[in-house]
Amino acid sequence: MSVAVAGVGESGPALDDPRSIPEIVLEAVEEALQEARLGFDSVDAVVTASVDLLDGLTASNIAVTEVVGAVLKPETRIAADGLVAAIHGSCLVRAGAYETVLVVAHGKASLGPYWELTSWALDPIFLQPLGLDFLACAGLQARALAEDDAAAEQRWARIAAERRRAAAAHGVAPACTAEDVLASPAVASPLRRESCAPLADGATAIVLRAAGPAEPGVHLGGVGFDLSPHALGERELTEWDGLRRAWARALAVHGTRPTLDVAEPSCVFAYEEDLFRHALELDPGTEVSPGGGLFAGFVPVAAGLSRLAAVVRALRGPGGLRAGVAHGTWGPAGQGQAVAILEAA
Amino acid sequence: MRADPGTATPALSVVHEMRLTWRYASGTAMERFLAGLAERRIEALRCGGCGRRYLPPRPFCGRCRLRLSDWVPVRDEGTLDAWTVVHLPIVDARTGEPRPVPYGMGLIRLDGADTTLNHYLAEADPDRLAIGLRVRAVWREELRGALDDILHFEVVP
Amino acid sequence: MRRVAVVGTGQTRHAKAREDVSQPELVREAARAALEDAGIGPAEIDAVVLSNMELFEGRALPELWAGEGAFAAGKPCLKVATGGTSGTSACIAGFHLAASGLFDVVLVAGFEKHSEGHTQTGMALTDPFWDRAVASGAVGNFALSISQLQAERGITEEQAALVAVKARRNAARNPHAHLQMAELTVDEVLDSRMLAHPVRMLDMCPQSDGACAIVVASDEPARRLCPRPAWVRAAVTRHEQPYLGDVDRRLLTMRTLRDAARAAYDAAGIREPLRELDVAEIYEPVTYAELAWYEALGLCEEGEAGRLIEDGVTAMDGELPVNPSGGVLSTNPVGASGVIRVAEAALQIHGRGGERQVEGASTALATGYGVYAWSDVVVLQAEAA
Amino acid sequence: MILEGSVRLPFRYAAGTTASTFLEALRDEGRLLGSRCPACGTVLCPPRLDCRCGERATELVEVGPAGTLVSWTELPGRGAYGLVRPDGADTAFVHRLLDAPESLRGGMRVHARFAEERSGGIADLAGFEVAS
Repeated sequence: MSVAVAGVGESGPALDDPRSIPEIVLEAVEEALQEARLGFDSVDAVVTASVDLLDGLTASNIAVTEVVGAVLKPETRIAADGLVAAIHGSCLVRAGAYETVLVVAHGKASLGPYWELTSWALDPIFLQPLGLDFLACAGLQARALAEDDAAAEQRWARIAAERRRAAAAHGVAPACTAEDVLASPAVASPLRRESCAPLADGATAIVLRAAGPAEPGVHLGGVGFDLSPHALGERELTEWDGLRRAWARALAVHGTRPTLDVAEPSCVFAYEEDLFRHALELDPGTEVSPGGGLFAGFVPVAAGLSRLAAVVRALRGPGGLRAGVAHGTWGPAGQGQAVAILEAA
Repeated sequence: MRADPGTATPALSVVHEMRLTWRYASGTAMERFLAGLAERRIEALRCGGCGRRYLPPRPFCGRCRLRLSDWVPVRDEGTLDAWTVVHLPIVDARTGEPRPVPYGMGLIRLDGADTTLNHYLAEADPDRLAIGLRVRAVWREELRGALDDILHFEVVP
Repeated sequence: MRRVAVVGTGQTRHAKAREDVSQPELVREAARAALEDAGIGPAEIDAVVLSNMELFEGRALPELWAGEGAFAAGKPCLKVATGGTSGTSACIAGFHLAASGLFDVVLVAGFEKHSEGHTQTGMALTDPFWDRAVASGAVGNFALSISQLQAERGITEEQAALVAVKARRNAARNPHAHLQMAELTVDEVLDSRMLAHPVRMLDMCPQSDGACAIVVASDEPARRLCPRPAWVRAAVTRHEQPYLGDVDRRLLTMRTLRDAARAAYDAAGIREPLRELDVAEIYEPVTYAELAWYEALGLCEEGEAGRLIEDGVTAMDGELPVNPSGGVLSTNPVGASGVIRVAEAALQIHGRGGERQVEGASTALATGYGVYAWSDVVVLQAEAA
Repeated sequence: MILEGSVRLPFRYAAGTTASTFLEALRDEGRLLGSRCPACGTVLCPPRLDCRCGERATELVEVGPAGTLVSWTELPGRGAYGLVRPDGADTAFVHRLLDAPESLRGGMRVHARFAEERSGGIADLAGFEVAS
């Protein structure tokens, strides 16, 4: 038995979307169901992803229960990156518990001071009192990489500029050059303003269905996720070890190592692409973030699920692509990692 | 030197005060509802499927899984559907202050709505409260377009 | 769903404040106990599911810091949170992970440290346009619904007090329980402080610091690890509309619990729950709720719940002992409370209940409840399907 | 419409016995402690009750006050942070760096500076400065 992605829907990414969370989510859900040619009644279970403190709401899935069609149905609410919700959704199907599962993630960076809020995710005894947040942690990780690699900052600037150029048409930020990136102010040295993906609002929904292995469409194959130790000092900072472990699990589940035509990493910072390529031992032939990835707009929590949607669209496109990989991450300096292989059948 | 949990040494703790502000979007349905309150007008959204008239108005009926757009007027008078008299007050997250006790609370089914509104009651004597009592809104003098434009509900004599 | 079973359980000492341990250390205490009970080491865990209500402790993504307590470092870990059902939903998520074929052994751990937050913080961030200006709080919400239960079912304060007495006396035989009151009387309950009419202090659950963990295993490892696995025969979740005033969010009707129970009994082949269940661990945050749940769970006809408690049907020596552990009324670390329900139900089937063991229990019910909006129902059995 | 909604909520986090012992040594004696795991020998700083390998790491040993800078970053208006591995410890931890960022580079030797007034928190260690 296999798990097919029957539909994807997306709202955003948008800068400062004036709509409420249910309004944004409903748009994504309706699009995903429409694409899957399914009504709400065909959905057996729902998996949602949201984080209370980012939404400023207790049990923030309450806000979306109606618009995801979960009333009087099973809903699992995962507080992590949306790709983990998709992986959990695929487990519901693999377990034989449900045939059709809707997975929905939303994020609204315009709601609150995102980076400040992330300080509330850090160890309150040893890290939070120092005023640290995920941005500072990313700076420490990037510096550790740049310390042994004189060309790193130039390379990251080129990556950021390339992603921004690809995203300019549909993203929330204009294109810029590598020189612009290097000239932009440091936000957490060596990270510069323009080498970071712009924060945005949005939602992504996908429909997963039990399918025969040869059934035409895009299938969600091997999946893996992982949580590293919390303290940066207890990790190999210049690696995404957690992604390496998650990827090994995904390959084990998948059975074979597919030739990847496209990769959609959740890179909020240009330097993370180095870590991503390294952890997956990515072939140079794999196209990375053809649409600019998160540089079109980084929607917290929904980011990983939006990457999955991007891979599905690429595999369905006219290019005849066969396989791709979607990636999600959450926590300081990539503490949480998730990865999923998608294949066109 | 050893450290074991449960030993007599009092453990230390770290204090953090959360002072955060979020910019919440109302959505168009709630925006219209709140604008109505500023003019002492209450409106509900009616579902074309089940016919339920929803308060608060929302974009979507979770039961019928249909979008909502049919506005219906609701009176500021209704029936007490449930009640209590609170002695342990909730702390208002906006101010950090508790409300003076005791105070009455009710679920009020306003005439013209099918869901109930939770709100304060002017009456705080348990012996004078009962399900089925008729109650009406007591409005603030200067309306601001928020749910506390209604100060509380009083029992209709 | 493929076969999965609970093969080990562990919990902390629950108390008003566990200042001797940090959050990860508290979780570790329960996780270690669960692994010891299952007879496995951390290396044998394939995935971890965590349950915790973020805003009770003011943490975003609490698994990042506290997950290491559950041996999650270097493993797949996800966090589930839906109010009171967080723990049961995390267990159900763990069942699904183990049934997916991707993971053989899954550790589910729930925790809460209420002492680290403000009493009402968890409830403070409700809908800013609707509830926040006129919030009634957890106790107030229960009290409102209870006024309907009293009016329509004739439930009395004395009947509710009997639930409080049963819970705290049972808790006295549970070494982990927070409130242990072996001598509690109905009069003491009725004399306790009024919180929100008619709910008194001793009608309500406490706020506890504590953690609980279970080890879930798929078919083969379950048989290998446990002489008497608690097989999952049904695991059902139902969610509701979002607002307190929405139609079926009432103790009286509690549509989600009724629906979930019916679906669970169907899956487990149970026709007469009162007769066929040997023990139940239900999520009763307030005495009156337990009486309402008797009806919603089909243990009695409508209007008969008061008689059930008066006749001792749900007492330790009754036909269906309900909450031998002392229930949520005696121990309530919210993120753990649902895990405790499943753990206690499994413990009964494992036959490791000590002084609170129901002799020969082979079919056990566990439920989760959250703000009238969410219900979970789990049926565990000594026999695999 | 957009509504600005604020909260003011207090939280108090228990450090637990192990971290408290570390913080007390920091406050009362100006010393840095780590915990040594009896099974795998790893010395963790700050100390933790439970080692990564699953064993209890209850033996406390003194580490630092000198150490090695592993990485660092500077945030505008917020100063510099460094990841420092104290001598005698196998792990590094993040704290403030007290020197100008221009002078910093990975691998350099740094030294703990303790706060003049100490109250039992991680800020009792004022940060690290470049060793002279």
